[in-house]
Amino acid sequence: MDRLSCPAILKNTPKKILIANRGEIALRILRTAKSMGYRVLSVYSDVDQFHPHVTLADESVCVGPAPSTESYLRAQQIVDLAVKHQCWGVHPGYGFLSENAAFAQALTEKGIVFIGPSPKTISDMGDKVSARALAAQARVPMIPGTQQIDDPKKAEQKAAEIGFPVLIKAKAGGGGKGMRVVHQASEFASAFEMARSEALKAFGDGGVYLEKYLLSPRHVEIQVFADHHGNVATFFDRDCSIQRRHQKIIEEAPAPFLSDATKEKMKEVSIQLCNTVDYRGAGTLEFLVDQQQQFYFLEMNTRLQVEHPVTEWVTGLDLVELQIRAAENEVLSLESQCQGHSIEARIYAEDCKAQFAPSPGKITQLKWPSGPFVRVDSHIEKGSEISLFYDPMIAKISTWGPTRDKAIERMIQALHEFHIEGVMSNRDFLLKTFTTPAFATQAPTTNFIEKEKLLDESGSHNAKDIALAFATAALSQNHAQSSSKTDDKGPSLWWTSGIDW
Amino acid sequence: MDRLSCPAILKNTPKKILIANRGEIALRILRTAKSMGYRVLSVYSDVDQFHPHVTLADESVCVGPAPSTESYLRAQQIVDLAVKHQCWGVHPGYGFLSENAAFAQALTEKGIVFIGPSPKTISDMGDKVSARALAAQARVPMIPGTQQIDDPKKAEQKAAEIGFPVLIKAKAGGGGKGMRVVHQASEFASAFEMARSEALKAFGDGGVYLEKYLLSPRHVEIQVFADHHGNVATFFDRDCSIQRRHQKIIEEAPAPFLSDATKEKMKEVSIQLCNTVDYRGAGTLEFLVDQQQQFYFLEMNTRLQVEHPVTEWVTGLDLVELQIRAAENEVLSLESQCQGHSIEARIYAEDCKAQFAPSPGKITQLKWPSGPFVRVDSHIEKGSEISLFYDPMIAKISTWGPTRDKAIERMIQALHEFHIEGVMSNRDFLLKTFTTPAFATQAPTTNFIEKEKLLDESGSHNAKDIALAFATAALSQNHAQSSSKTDDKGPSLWWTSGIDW
Amino acid sequence: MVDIGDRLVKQTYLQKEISISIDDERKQVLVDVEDQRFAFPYKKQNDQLWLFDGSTWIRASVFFTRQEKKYIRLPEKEIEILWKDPYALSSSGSGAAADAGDVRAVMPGRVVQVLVQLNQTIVQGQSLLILEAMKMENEVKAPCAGVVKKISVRPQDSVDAGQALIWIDHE
Amino acid sequence: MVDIGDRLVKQTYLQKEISISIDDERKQVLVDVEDQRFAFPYKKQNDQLWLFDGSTWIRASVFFTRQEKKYIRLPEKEIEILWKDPYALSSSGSGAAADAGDVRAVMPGRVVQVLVQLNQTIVQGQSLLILEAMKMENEVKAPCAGVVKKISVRPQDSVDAGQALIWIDHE
Repeated sequence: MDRLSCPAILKNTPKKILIANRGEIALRILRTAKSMGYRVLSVYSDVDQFHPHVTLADESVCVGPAPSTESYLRAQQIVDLAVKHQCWGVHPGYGFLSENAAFAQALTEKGIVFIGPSPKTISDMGDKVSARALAAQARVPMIPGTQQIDDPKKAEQKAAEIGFPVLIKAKAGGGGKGMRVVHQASEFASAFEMARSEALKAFGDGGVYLEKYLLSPRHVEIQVFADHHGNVATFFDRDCSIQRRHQKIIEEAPAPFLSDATKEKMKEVSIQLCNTVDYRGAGTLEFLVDQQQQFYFLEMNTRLQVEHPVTEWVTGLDLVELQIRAAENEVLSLESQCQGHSIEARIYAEDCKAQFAPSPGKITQLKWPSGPFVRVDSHIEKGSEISLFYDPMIAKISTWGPTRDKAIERMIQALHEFHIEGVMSNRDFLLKTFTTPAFATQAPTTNFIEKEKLLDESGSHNAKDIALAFATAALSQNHAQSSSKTDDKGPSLWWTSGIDW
Repeated sequence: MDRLSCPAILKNTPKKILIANRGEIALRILRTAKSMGYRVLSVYSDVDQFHPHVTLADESVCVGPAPSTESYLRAQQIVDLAVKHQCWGVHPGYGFLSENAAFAQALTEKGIVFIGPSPKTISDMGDKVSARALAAQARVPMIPGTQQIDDPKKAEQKAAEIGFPVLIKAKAGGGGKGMRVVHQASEFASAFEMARSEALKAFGDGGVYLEKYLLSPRHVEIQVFADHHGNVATFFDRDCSIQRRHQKIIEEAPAPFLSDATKEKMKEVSIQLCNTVDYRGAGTLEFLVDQQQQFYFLEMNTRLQVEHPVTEWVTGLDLVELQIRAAENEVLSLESQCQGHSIEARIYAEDCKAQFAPSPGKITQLKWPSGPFVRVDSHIEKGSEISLFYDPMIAKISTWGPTRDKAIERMIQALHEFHIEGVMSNRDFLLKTFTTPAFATQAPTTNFIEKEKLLDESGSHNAKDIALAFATAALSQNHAQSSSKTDDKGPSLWWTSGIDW
Repeated sequence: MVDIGDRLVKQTYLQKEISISIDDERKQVLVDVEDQRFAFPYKKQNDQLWLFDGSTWIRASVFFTRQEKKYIRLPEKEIEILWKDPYALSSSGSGAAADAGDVRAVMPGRVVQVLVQLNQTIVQGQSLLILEAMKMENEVKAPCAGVVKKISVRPQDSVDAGQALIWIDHE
Repeated sequence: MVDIGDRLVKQTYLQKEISISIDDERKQVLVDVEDQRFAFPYKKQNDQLWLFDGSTWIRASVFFTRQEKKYIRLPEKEIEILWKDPYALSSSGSGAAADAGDVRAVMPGRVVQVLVQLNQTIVQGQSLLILEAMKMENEVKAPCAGVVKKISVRPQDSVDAGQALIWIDHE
């Protein structure tokens, strides 16, 4: 099959990219790599054996059982695989090894391209404390806070200086993991110990630091991109304020209700930081923005973000393609325009009424939305098992529109069409969020869910809906037992109880 | 649920739109109408009872058995329904009643909005002969041809004047239906009679006319749009050259390898024609373009085209939304920009190796492609029955890219991911077309399929692929009989034959 | 209240009394919510259940079940209901049985089939036997996990309301 | 050629001889295409068949079947093959049976079950009886539509290659 002009061909054998990830992002990377003409080698854990990132790949190798630490996190084994299979490059996706400097270093030493920034940048920015230092050096506004603090006593003193509420954050944490809010001095000591042990368990590094905790701030981030020839650009901003348990569930681009002046400043400081660290590839600077639109540096992710589709919608760019071409040492023209508005909703297999506890299980029915300016990123299909080994995110639904209102309307229609059986999902919760009047008219904030009481028992249902619900329950109870699989036969088995004799 | 500002609310009860169509276009219209806040009433034939345009509608009414003439084509009954259910408007989609002037007239008389041009324009442009007259009046370049001709003798004489090969076209035909090529004078008489009887059967109107038949021309069309206040615009061009049996299978926007000068002239004459007939709503002027980029008027479709998604991709517009807002008498600002390139492939349930004969049946497995800049318009799902009552088109897959090459690469990857079982489809044929070198480098023409020998037996398969195929056949033969439905049990039943005793 | 046929199921929803009955012949479900009565035609096709809600056919699906909680998805909303399953006299239930493991017939009927053997370990909710009562076959499910210690009926036996069927040792 | 197990199937593809055999224990399919031998591990999961093609697991699916033609979809191409079904001695086939309706055993085996009655009308391809040969049960399918006029065997009978089983009147 003759490929169009593209760098993927080396002495007419296609170069091979190893995808060191799973789920929707592995499929996302595979789609771009294959359409650019690269051969794809996917690694998988045994429970992921028939996932699309394996069955659509050119080659695949099982790297271990389900637990991440015994499969997707086995850095050395994956490096050896990349060498053994003569891979040109490795794409780490997000999470897992994507911000593991040692992994990037090991690959580089074997002459294999790590599709991402340099190992040094990864370690500098991966360590929350050194990242803050570099950001400060690049004159990026900082939240009052401390370097890594180990001595509880000194920590308590610093906390008082900063003023409560104060945040205890894991040095190696990120993505909403490894952080703990302390509202009063009395709770500080115990919270400090717990935060350290959690950090050690989750990230293998118990180091923590303190930070001022802003009340209902907004979470806005800037997408940055740089090639290996000093060209740096930002691909506009994203708002990721709406979160549950500190994890993003709704993201949009551009950030709504934010002045151009603020955005311009954010862009400036982001480019400054990139130049300071000679940044390469895709990255994201995350900021907290207060009511006065003052913004403070939160952290820098030296990888592709889960929410990158909203930026692709408004710019027409393929960020994975740019990552690969940057890694190919191409000089990239990084101009882009931001047009219209895009929103992404993360679909989680979880029970929103039970503190968003994951809801594992086998998917027995699945219908995806589609149509104009609707995009679905997902690796699951009817019959897939959702296990507790991995993050319970099963899909991202994103929409675009010429205006924010249009993007919202399309998202609501898409969520109405989305149907899943076999696991609980946050579909209804997302619908409530998008249809709350405040969502369309006010800037989202990190406490939007509490403020809008989205978790309170929704209003009472009307009699007809209740009747429909019980009719459905009765029929499916019956349908499940009626042995006959043929269509259209009436129910043969039927429960009887509470008969008035 | 509070709706955003939109015209859909009248004295705070949502206006109702009746969708007089089925399949993917009915779902397409429902998606936009619902996201704009309208209530949707869908009509359906009994075989379509559980199609998404019914189950996602607010209301639905069965209008008859499967045959179109007894259901979707029963104009009067649908008008009565629209009145009975106090519908604000009716959207006809494409095909069926979309170019039936009497239907539009009947609705207008009942005070119900026909979402489309005026009945007069529909009948003027629907009749190929009067359409040509109006186009000539608007100084649109015409192919040498005749008005309606009934007398076979005169027709034969005219054919000789125009010169063979000559086309006999049904007055009320369109969409590649009701046309017959005659290569020599000797064949003319019989062909003339057959064309008339076919036209009568298909369109209820036996009138035919003659037209010069261009050799391997290109088929380029201009999307026009006008509101009810005299604002007229074109939303760029589309190439629909690649056809089988005179029906389009691949369309793209903008038309590749076509000079700006030619496009500019086409745009000009299109606007002239719209002004001549005081056109309203969405429409398409179809042209034949010869090797010297001379273009000739072919016909005007006074409706939304099947291939409208490619125009939506490159402009960011929602053409169904614009149709509804035009019908709401809104003053529309019709500026738009054409950005990047988009390609659409029509997926047909057909056997390409048997002259594209339709392949009806029950769909037993279905996987849709997805990801960045990939869109699927389809009404079918696993378990759907593809019947012979309707057009065998089961889906449209469209992609966008910053360049034509990128759009092609994404289409190839999407087609690789598309999987369907239970019916034959043109997937493999489409893949051959898109991966033929000529597709990426030359302008498509209406004889592209013959020229590139796409129907010839594809090259021989290598031994491994043959082995995989027979392994699959053996296993599925076995898998189908092995009664046990549990996973992972080895095969228990197995054919034996031709044993060497 | 007019008796809407002999197969009436009573449930409750937020203290509201709900009664449901499926009418096989006319293929519709009758539901009374307090004083309002609804009749929804239904059809099973393509391995899915469809209900006519008065304006259009909707997909009727229980998308998740946890013990007695059933989660139902309607076109634009989801509803969680409690669905009392009369035969599973859950140990905490107020069933007449003195001991949770003592499974008795709820009404007169005929034993169609016994699905378990002596000393077989069973899980809660597992089907134990099929009772045919008033022209319908119903699976009797285990109210608790344990080991089948006594089976006091054989296929074709007719049984009376309250008559002992199976005894499960669940210590 | 080394005998690769007792359940070998011979087919042809464009005059090339193909032989296939499924190895239950090691759960792999062995396929000889002319002189090349391929071994593909297989697995059935989620109601789908998967084959390891030497580099990755691919979905193995026959997406359409028409009489003896099977259409197979591989990751990036589709292949059409002819699959001779030995038991359906199609009337036009060169089978030994003088008359199409005369269904005989192809090899020695044991009648497990007779699936049709006398005077029952049957369609082509319908399963008539189950023969057990060499530890495998195979359904014998009707070579043509018609009415079952003679059944010359009963369950548990052992039969010889060529022995008459059923006679279908297909005038």
